[in-house]
This record gives sequence, C-alpha cells and structure tokens, in this order.
Amino acid sequence: MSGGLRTADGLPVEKEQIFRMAQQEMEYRVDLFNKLTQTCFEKCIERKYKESDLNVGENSCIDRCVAKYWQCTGIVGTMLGSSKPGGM
Amino acid sequence: MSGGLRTADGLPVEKEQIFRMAQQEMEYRVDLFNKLTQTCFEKCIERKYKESDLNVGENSCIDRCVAKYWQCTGIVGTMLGSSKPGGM
Amino acid sequence: MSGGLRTADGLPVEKEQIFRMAQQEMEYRVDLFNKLTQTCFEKCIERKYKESDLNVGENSCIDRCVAKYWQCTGIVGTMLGSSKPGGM
Amino acid sequence: MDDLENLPEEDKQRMASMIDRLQVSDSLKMYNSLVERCFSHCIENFRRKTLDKQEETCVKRCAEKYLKHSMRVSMRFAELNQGSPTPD
Amino acid sequence: MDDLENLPEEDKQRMASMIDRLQVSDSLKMYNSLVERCFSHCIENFRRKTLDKQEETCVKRCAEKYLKHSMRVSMRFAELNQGSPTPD
Amino acid sequence: MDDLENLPEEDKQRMASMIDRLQVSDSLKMYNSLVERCFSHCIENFRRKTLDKQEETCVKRCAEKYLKHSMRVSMRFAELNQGSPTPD
Repeated sequence: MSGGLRTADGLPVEKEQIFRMAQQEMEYRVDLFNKLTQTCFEKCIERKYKESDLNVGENSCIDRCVAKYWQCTGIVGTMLGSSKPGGM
Repeated sequence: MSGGLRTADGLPVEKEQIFRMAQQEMEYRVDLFNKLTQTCFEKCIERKYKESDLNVGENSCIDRCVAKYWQCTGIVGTMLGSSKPGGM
Repeated sequence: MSGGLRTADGLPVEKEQIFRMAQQEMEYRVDLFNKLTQTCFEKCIERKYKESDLNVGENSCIDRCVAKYWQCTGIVGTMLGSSKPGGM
Repeated sequence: MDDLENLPEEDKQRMASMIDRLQVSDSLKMYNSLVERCFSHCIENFRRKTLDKQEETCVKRCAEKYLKHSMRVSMRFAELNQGSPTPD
Repeated sequence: MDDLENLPEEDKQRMASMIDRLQVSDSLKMYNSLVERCFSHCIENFRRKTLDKQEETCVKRCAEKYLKHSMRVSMRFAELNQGSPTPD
Repeated sequence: MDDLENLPEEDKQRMASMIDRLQVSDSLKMYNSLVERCFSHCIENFRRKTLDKQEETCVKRCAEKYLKHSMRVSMRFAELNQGSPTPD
C-alpha cells in the first residue's frame, strides 16, 4: 500500500484495472453463453415437450448450433476489430 | 472496526455477506416481478387499446395469471433445489 | 476528508449522491439509445439483407422512427411525472 | 433476512440507500421498456416524422393500461409473498 | 488474463469472491428466465387460477429439457473455448 | 448535471473512469446482441456444423447494416438531445 497512483478505493491503478477487466471479461462470457443457450433452444428444441429428454435430432442440432454460433461470433468480432474469435 | 476477517472494503466478512445476499435477493425479486408483469400483460391485455381502463375480463385474467405464474415459480424452484416456492 | 456526513466508502454524502445520479442518468441514456436502435432496426430495415448499405427508404424511415420514438418518450415521461421530455 | 433487524443504525442507512438506488434504477428501466413496448405496438407507419392523433392516443392508452396492470399485479404479488389466500 | 496468477493471496480471494457473486446473480437470473420461458410456452388459458395437470406436465418437461440443453451447450462451449476439434 | 464541472480534479478522473467502464460494458453487450440478432435472422438449417457461403454473407451484411443503422440513429439521437430541429 505504498507509492504510485491510487483509485478512489485506495488500490493501485494498475491492479484495479486488472480486476475490472477480469470482471468485464467474465460478464461478457456469461452473457455470450446465455444468449447462445437461449438462441439454440429456440432453434433446436421441439415445442411440444412430449418428453423431458432430448432426442437424437435435438442433440445433434444443439452441437451444430453451438458451432455455427461460435463462427458468427468470430465473423462479427473481426468486423468490430476484435483480435481473437469469440474473445474480447 | 476491530478483529476478524475483513474484505477489500474493510468491512467484516460476515456483515458484507449479509448485505450482498440482501441485495441479490432484492434484485431477484425485482426481476421476478418485472418478468411476471410483462408476461401477464402479453397474455391478458387486449391489443386494441380501445380504452385506457382495464375491463372485467382483463382484471380476472391478471389475477389468475399471477397465481399460475407463482405456481410455475414453485415448480421450477423445486426442480432447481430451492427450499421455498418463489424464494431463493 | 474532514467534517460532514460520510457514506460507507468514506466519501461526503452529497458528492457520493452526485456520482450516483450521474451514473444512473448515463445508464438510463445508454438503455434508451439501445432500445431505440433495436426497435427502429426492427421497424425499418428489410430482412432480406440484399446488400450491406442502407437504401434511401431505410434511411428516411430511420430518421422518422427516431423522431417518433422521441415523441413517445415525451408522452410517457409526462404521464410518469417527469419534468423534461426524454429526460429523467 | 431477519439478520437485518439486528444491524446497527449505520448499517440500516446503508441498506436503505441500497434499496433507494435499486428503486431508481428499476423505475428508469421500467420507463424505457414502457416506451419501447407502446411504441412497438402503436407505431406502424413512417411516412411522416410526427405522431398522428391516432398513434398518440394509442400510446397514451397503452401506457395507462400498463401502469394500471402493473399496480394490480403488484397487489396480487404482495399477497402471494405474504401467503394470503386469493379468491378463485 | 495470465496476470491473475501472479497476484498475491488477498487478491485471489477478492477475485474468487467476485466470481462467486457473478455466479449467484447469474443463476438467479437464469431461474427467473426459465420460469418466464416455460410459463409463456405452456400456459394459454386463464379460466382458473390453478394449473391443470397438462400445464404442470408441460412446465416440468420444458424446464427439464432446458436444463439438459443448457448442460450440453455448456460442454460444447467449453470445448470451443479451449480450441478442441468437434465431430461434424 | 452542471454540478460536475465544479468538481476537483480527482473527482473528474473518477467520473471519467466510470464513463469508461460503462462504455466498455456497453460495447461488449452490443457485440453479443449483434451476434444473437444476426444469427437468429440468418441461420435456419442445422444439417452441417459450418456456415455455408450464403449464411456467412447474410451475417456479414446484417452486422454491417446494423452498425450503419446504429451510427445514423446515434446522429439523430444527439440532435434531439441538443434540441436541434430536424428536416421532415
């Protein structure tokens, strides 16, 4: 707790920024996961709910849906100037 | 401000956790209320907006919608391992 | 750091409130902008995506959509007892 | 949440200020989503940049209905939270 | 995020507590949106204020399916984050 | 918000850092919702796990259109916030 710039909370600026970036990255990943899950549920799961298990068709649809969603994340990320696909 | 474990903010750990849980419980209730309100509006309110008052049919639909939504909260809560219906 | 009421963070109450209000106003504006953008995209942009530019019809639709949305913000704000149209 | 009643005065203040903040945030979000909902339901044509009389009436009734709906939901919700019986 | 491994013990604790908080918030939000989704899909009539057998079954299957779906997405998502190849 | 101009230097820094944080959060959320929107509009079949040429083109145009749309909305929005007149 000596020397260097400090934020309003009394922490060194650099460390505070690392925490903030880690938190934002985690919030980003949670948000991505939630949107992906909801979107693929809409696309792949039959609305009749005849049973509570996923059938073969639903399972393979989910796998492909996740893979395609991931590719879209990469494409849009590149357009927005992000360095790695699916990342910040 | 003496003895015991403290968080980064300098508060005793236990008290800090009580605040955090209280805040999360409140955010949960606000979110539940908002989703319930929006969902029952979609289900019960006629889209024509012929007048600005709720009619008899809409009012009784709202009451039943809230009651049924509450039961669904209980069912899903039980599945997720929550202790009380509608609670955390 | 002398005299006057202080919050849990050790800041004078009044200044802390100014920060809080500024943050809430900014979050409000970001939320308004995002909802406006999404809604006008739904209303104005053709779903075929035949090209990546906006055509003349889409551009003028956007301008009018934003203007009309702003008026709705004013109408609802007045009903909720807000002092200035579109503001807090 | 019974623990909260045993907290000293300064903690109660902190709790009250947290509740305050959540309520302001929530009512600003509600304002924005009310505008979005009524705009989406009521505004269909973008040939002019001002609302016509019919659109304005629609937005007003929509918002009034939503507020009345929300108050009724809130009464029923409070009853359920307290475990009161409700008429069928 | 490699910087995080070099942090001293108290910072790791702070990071762990942040992750904890995010997970609790996220699971409460997920609970609410699961109820909203299954209610919206399954409940169509409001002539009574209690769920009938068919509605209850629908809600249970919907929630179970969503949870199984979510687990599968989560496995695929983890593989993609680690860059593993997936079968076509 | 005029109060802000009278704040001392350290408070201005705190304000700037808050704005920074909001902007990063907001742009990450926007990234996620752009992917969700364009994926939902463009991807309809799940017979393979890679995007075909047509799907890729659709996603790119969708994202480009959304960004251009967003920039136009942002210009109109700024004008309205400053009370400038806009052409009909």
